[in-house]
Amino acid sequence: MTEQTPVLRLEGIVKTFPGVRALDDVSFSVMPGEVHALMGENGAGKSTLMKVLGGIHAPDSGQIFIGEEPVVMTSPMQAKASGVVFIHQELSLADELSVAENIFLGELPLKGFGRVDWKKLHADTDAILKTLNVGFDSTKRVGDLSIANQQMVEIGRALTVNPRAVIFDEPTASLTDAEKVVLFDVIADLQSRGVGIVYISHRMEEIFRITDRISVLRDGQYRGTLTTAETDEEEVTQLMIGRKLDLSRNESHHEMGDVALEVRGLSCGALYQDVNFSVRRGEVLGFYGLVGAGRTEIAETIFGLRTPSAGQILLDSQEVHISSPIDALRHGISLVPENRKSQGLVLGMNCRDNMTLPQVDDLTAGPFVSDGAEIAIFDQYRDKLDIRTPGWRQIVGNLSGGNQQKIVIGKWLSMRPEVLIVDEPTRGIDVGSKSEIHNLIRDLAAQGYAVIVISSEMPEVLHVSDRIVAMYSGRVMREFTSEEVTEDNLIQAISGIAAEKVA
Amino acid sequence: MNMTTRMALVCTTALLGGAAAAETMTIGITQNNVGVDSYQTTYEKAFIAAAEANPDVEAVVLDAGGDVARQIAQMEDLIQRDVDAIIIWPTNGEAVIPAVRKAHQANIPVVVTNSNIAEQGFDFVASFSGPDNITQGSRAAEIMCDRFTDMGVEGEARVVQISGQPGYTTAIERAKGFEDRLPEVCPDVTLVETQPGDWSREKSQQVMEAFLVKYDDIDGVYAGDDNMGVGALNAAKDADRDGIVFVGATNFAVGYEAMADGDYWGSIYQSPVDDAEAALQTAIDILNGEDLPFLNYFDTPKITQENMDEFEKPVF
Amino acid sequence: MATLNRKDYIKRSAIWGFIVVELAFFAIVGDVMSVSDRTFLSLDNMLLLLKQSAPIGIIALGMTIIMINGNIDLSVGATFALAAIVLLDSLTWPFMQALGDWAIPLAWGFALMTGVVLGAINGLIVWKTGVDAFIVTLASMLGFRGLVFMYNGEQPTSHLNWTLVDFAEAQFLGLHTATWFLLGVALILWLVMTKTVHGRNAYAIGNNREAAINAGIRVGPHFMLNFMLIGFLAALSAVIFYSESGSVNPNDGMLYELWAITAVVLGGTKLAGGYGSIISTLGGVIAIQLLRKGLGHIGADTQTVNLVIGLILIGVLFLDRQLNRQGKEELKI
Amino acid sequence: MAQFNKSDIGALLAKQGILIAFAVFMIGFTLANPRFIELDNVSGVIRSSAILGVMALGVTFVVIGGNLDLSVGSMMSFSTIVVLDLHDKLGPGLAIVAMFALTLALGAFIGFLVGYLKLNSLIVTLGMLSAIHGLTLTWSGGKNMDIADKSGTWFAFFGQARVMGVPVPILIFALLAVLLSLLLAKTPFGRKVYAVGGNGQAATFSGIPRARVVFMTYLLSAFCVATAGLLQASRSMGSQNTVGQGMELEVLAAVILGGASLLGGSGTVVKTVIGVLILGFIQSGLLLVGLDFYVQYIVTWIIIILAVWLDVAAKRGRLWSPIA
Repeated sequence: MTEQTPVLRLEGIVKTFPGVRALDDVSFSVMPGEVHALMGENGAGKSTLMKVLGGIHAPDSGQIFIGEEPVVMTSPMQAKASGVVFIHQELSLADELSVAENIFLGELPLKGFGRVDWKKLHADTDAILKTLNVGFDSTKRVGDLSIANQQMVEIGRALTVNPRAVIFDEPTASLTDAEKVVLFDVIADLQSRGVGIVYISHRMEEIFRITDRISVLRDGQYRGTLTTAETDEEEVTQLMIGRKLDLSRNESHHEMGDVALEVRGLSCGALYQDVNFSVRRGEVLGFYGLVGAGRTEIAETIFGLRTPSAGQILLDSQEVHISSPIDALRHGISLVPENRKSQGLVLGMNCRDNMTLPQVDDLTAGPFVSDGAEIAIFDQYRDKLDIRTPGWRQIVGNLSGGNQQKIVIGKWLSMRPEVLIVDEPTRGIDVGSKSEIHNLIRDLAAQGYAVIVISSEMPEVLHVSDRIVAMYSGRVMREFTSEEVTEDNLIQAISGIAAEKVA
Repeated sequence: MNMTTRMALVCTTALLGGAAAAETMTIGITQNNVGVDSYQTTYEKAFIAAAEANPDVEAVVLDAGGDVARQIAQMEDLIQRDVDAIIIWPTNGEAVIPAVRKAHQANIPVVVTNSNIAEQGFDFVASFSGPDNITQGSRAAEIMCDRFTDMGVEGEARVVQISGQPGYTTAIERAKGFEDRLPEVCPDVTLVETQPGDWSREKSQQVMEAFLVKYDDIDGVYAGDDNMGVGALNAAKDADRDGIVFVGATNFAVGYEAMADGDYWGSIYQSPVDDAEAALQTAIDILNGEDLPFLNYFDTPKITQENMDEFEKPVF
Repeated sequence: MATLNRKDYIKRSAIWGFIVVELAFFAIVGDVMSVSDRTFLSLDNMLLLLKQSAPIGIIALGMTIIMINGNIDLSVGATFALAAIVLLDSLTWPFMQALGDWAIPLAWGFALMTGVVLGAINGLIVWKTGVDAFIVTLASMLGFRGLVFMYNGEQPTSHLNWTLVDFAEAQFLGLHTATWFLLGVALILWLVMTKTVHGRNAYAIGNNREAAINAGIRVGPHFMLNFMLIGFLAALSAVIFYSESGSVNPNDGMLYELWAITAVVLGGTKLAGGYGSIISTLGGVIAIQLLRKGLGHIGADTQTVNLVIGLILIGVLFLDRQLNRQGKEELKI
Repeated sequence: MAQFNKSDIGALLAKQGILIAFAVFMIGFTLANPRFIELDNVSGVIRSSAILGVMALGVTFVVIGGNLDLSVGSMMSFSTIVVLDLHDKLGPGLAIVAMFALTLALGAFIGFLVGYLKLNSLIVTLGMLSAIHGLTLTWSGGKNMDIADKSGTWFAFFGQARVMGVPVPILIFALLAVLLSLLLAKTPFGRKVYAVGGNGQAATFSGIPRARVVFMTYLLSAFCVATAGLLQASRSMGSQNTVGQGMELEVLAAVILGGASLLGGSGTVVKTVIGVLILGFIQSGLLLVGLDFYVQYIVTWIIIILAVWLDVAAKRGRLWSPIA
């Protein structure tokens, strides 16, 4: 393998943004027929590196080679033309158009008078769909496809050229296990044709299943490349976070009070069914499961954003009807939402105003919002959460992701809720802040709050929870106490294996 | 179906229709823009009332909403519905000529009302019924000149004009009548500026405000109708500028009241009821085969503070 | 093209259903209330309906493409007026008069060129400045109207040419000249939107502009081309209409943009872009003209027409939303 | 000493561009005709801008909340006609109350459709533009409305009187501007309007009743329209049915010129007032230097494009659009 020329090689890439060195001398190469994992925590520089590769950002220095040719990337199109194709995590499809039109978007085959050559288009598309082994045809409207099938269309796009390197960015985020198998077959097929694959993912299990080598970025710097067969999760993780992975259980214990929130037989159409759980004051209840397992939807229901089709929600043993977030707030329920940019923040507003938004009605002096009261709250949570911002006037959109997330958390903590639901509390947050937030969650519980933490990161769930609810496909599979939980039984529960055992 | 056979068909049906007209005649009207001002609304009501009062007449009343395209479509509709006569209040004196010709070719007599069409179309029109707007403009010039003479400022007076909606025949003709006549009767009076007030009191008030700032010395204002004249008067009152002679046209109730109050000097008395009744009568006369002058003007006399007692207060 | 699901079929045929309801209503009510002996549903009347739909219709067809792109054009009314002025004024130029009737096609050319240039100005600004098309065309609606007044003050521009009028009034196979143009434009645009790369790209851009840009579709020039197209169509509409009427007021064409948008929305095109069809817009145009004509036929007055058209527009929007609603599980945001 | 580099100047231009443009215009017109800056003219311009301005204040809330209101012109005609008609029937006091109630009802209807039913505001208000015009004509029967006894009523106060030498319309405009500016900038409601327009979903997640906030912006807009109608009616004591026709676009132009983004979430009352004054002074200035009224259209065209262009250029950090 070493004698071969890499299909794609990046050398000494440096990219700085005002005040940040996003990529610091990163080098990286992919061999033909190799699946090369690119790993790193959020904010480690993976996406910036991909943007440099796709010509969206020009590097300050460094070079990109395809085969032995040095190239300057100017646009995703040009990258594709040179044989480097991206499959994005966020789908970029046109819903109203057919599968074929989407796959050949921007390169529809022409015949005279600017007409589309439908015959060729559909023939070519069918050929691609055949290699992808999917069950829909080229005339299907993309908006009518499932998310997984849309992902397949996205992959199909990469195959309209003879790619030399294909970059997959979190491709399995929304796929079922069966669909994953199809995807891995596609990857294997590409591999066998000598295509180099860059595989960006956080999922260790997949990484160890399909990749040949693993390269790790941390804080914009290249930290080394490991051969998959010769390493293990722990080593990779250590390289990623710079220290040993803390898989410790929660060990702090404190007095627990009465049940603050109880959910009985809660269902919401096809999203989740017959969910039962309760959380006490002073307790942290973890929800663990894959994306799409129904965890977020349960939280949204409790917060009044979805109407349940059956079941009860009880606060302090009293049944309550929560039909809007306003009701939820009145009952002392707070929700830190999953997606901070679209649900958590008004990006064009300043830090303080974002943080005090839910309680702005109460922070008044006479008819006006009281500057003093607002700034007091902001200052308190800025210090508590170590939010780094030049001042409260800073527009939130200009902050880093981690600081933005802290503003959202601060917003909900400052509501001093009875029940705090946190959906993916540390997504996109640096390691230091992560443990701060974990401690904070524990602290809140110690102060007598009931906390629900929804997370896709096992260490996080293990670390903060007193009890863990494992969900799979809209159902609660099992409940663990922090004493009885093990990584194995947790993984089994959320992948549906436990269900078969139980049944 | 080619054009000739179609035409033949249309002619036959028109003849049949003509025979039926002995009992009832169907008269269609397409108005310019009902609702834009009281004159047109009062006209429409008067027209409907007059038609209802006459047992031999069935009226089809349409309104073009000020849009030429819609008016042409309405002409076509009326031709298609094979009415016995069409009365049109043109939105544009030239643009409707081909549509009028179409009616003419379909043997439907066309009466133009209120505001005439351009000369090229005269061949296709049975009669024009309405005020003589050029004469109205001239008369306004005379009213103003007489007043200046009485005041002794005819040698140096400065006048501004606020004209009607640009492009409408009535506005053009009144302005032309005024501008042509003024130097004839008062050669030393200068018309310093003309701006359109779009038949709108508010717009006119704004235009006048600008005039008042721009010119220290304004002795007279000619407005294309009283609605605009009163707007200008309001602007002058706000700015505390006295001694300006306001002359308008189409005496509205507001103008009449302002005259009674002594703020407004004169206007031209033109009743929409007369206008509507004259138009309907013209159409009926034509259908009855009577001989009419081509330009069937109804008289629109001068009205000033001096002779206003002779006139009833307008109802609009 | 994508295969349709059933909901799409319902949505696409809704406008024709509405037209049938209108026809039935006016035919029945019209017989009772109208003073005319002619029935509303006669062939001649329906042919006339098509002809009368043409001025707004041709513009609305172009507006469909602009709106599928996710843009909007508020300046079409002013473009319409300016093209009309160029058409009629150019016929009076000395060298044009020397050409006799050959001046006519030349005058048409000048007018259409005017439309294309005005459209190009809009398109270029949208492309190069990145300012939203709504604002760009709102401003140029004022600006172009200013140019209209600049051309000939506040006076109407007139030139009555009977050859021109006869052409515009002619009927071929029973259809008026304007109808032929309306149907021709509809056919061509339908082909463009369903069969050509440009048309398919228009949908892609409206659906997901980011994806289209990433896929290498040159969105800027694409926009500009479409603005030139709608400029051309606004001018074409003016050419057809003013060939027949021979005189243009500087205020002509005002509010045409609103009528065109109304027709497009009635036809089901989404304001957000990415969805819509030329044929449905044709339906929308016919539905509005039918409503106007029908209400006139049964003797309704101006205020009723305004009220009904306004409320129908809102009603259509409401129905569309109900059709697009997801189940009860929907997130309440 | 402060140092400026190119980007500072660019940022300053973008941020205060509209004020700078305003200053340039004022100086230019004054040089061309000194009368322009005289108190009479200035007060005259502000007074004739007051009606447009009052409407623009309300629309500012709607636009910041992320919606459009194209029905304000048509609604203003309605208010004017209604209050004039009722004046002689109910007396001035009751007439004003009834007119405000009816106009607010229209605003509530639009607010219900856009806020609670979540229908697209452009189309809803376009439809209402036409429907309200129909309503006005039905109310008046198409007739001009005039107050019979123009001198015997205190109704003229709002449009024609002066208090301490200042025309009442200016006072009302200024008072509303101050109040609404406080409402928008300083109160919880104002904050919610920004949040709903800036990111409606995040606002919902923050427990802000989005539908109610949008509803309230339309109610506020209707209140401003009713006030404008009152000023209009009182000023002329009589009116045509079409008095507000076309004003919706002028109002929108003023709001956009003031820098509010049509996407919502940005803009201020003060900036809108500046936008209104710019339009008013351009109109007056051009008339004073003897240019025809239509030059104003062309100038407005260019100014709006430049103002908005500068604004978006500052936000994206580059002058030309990155679209290929």
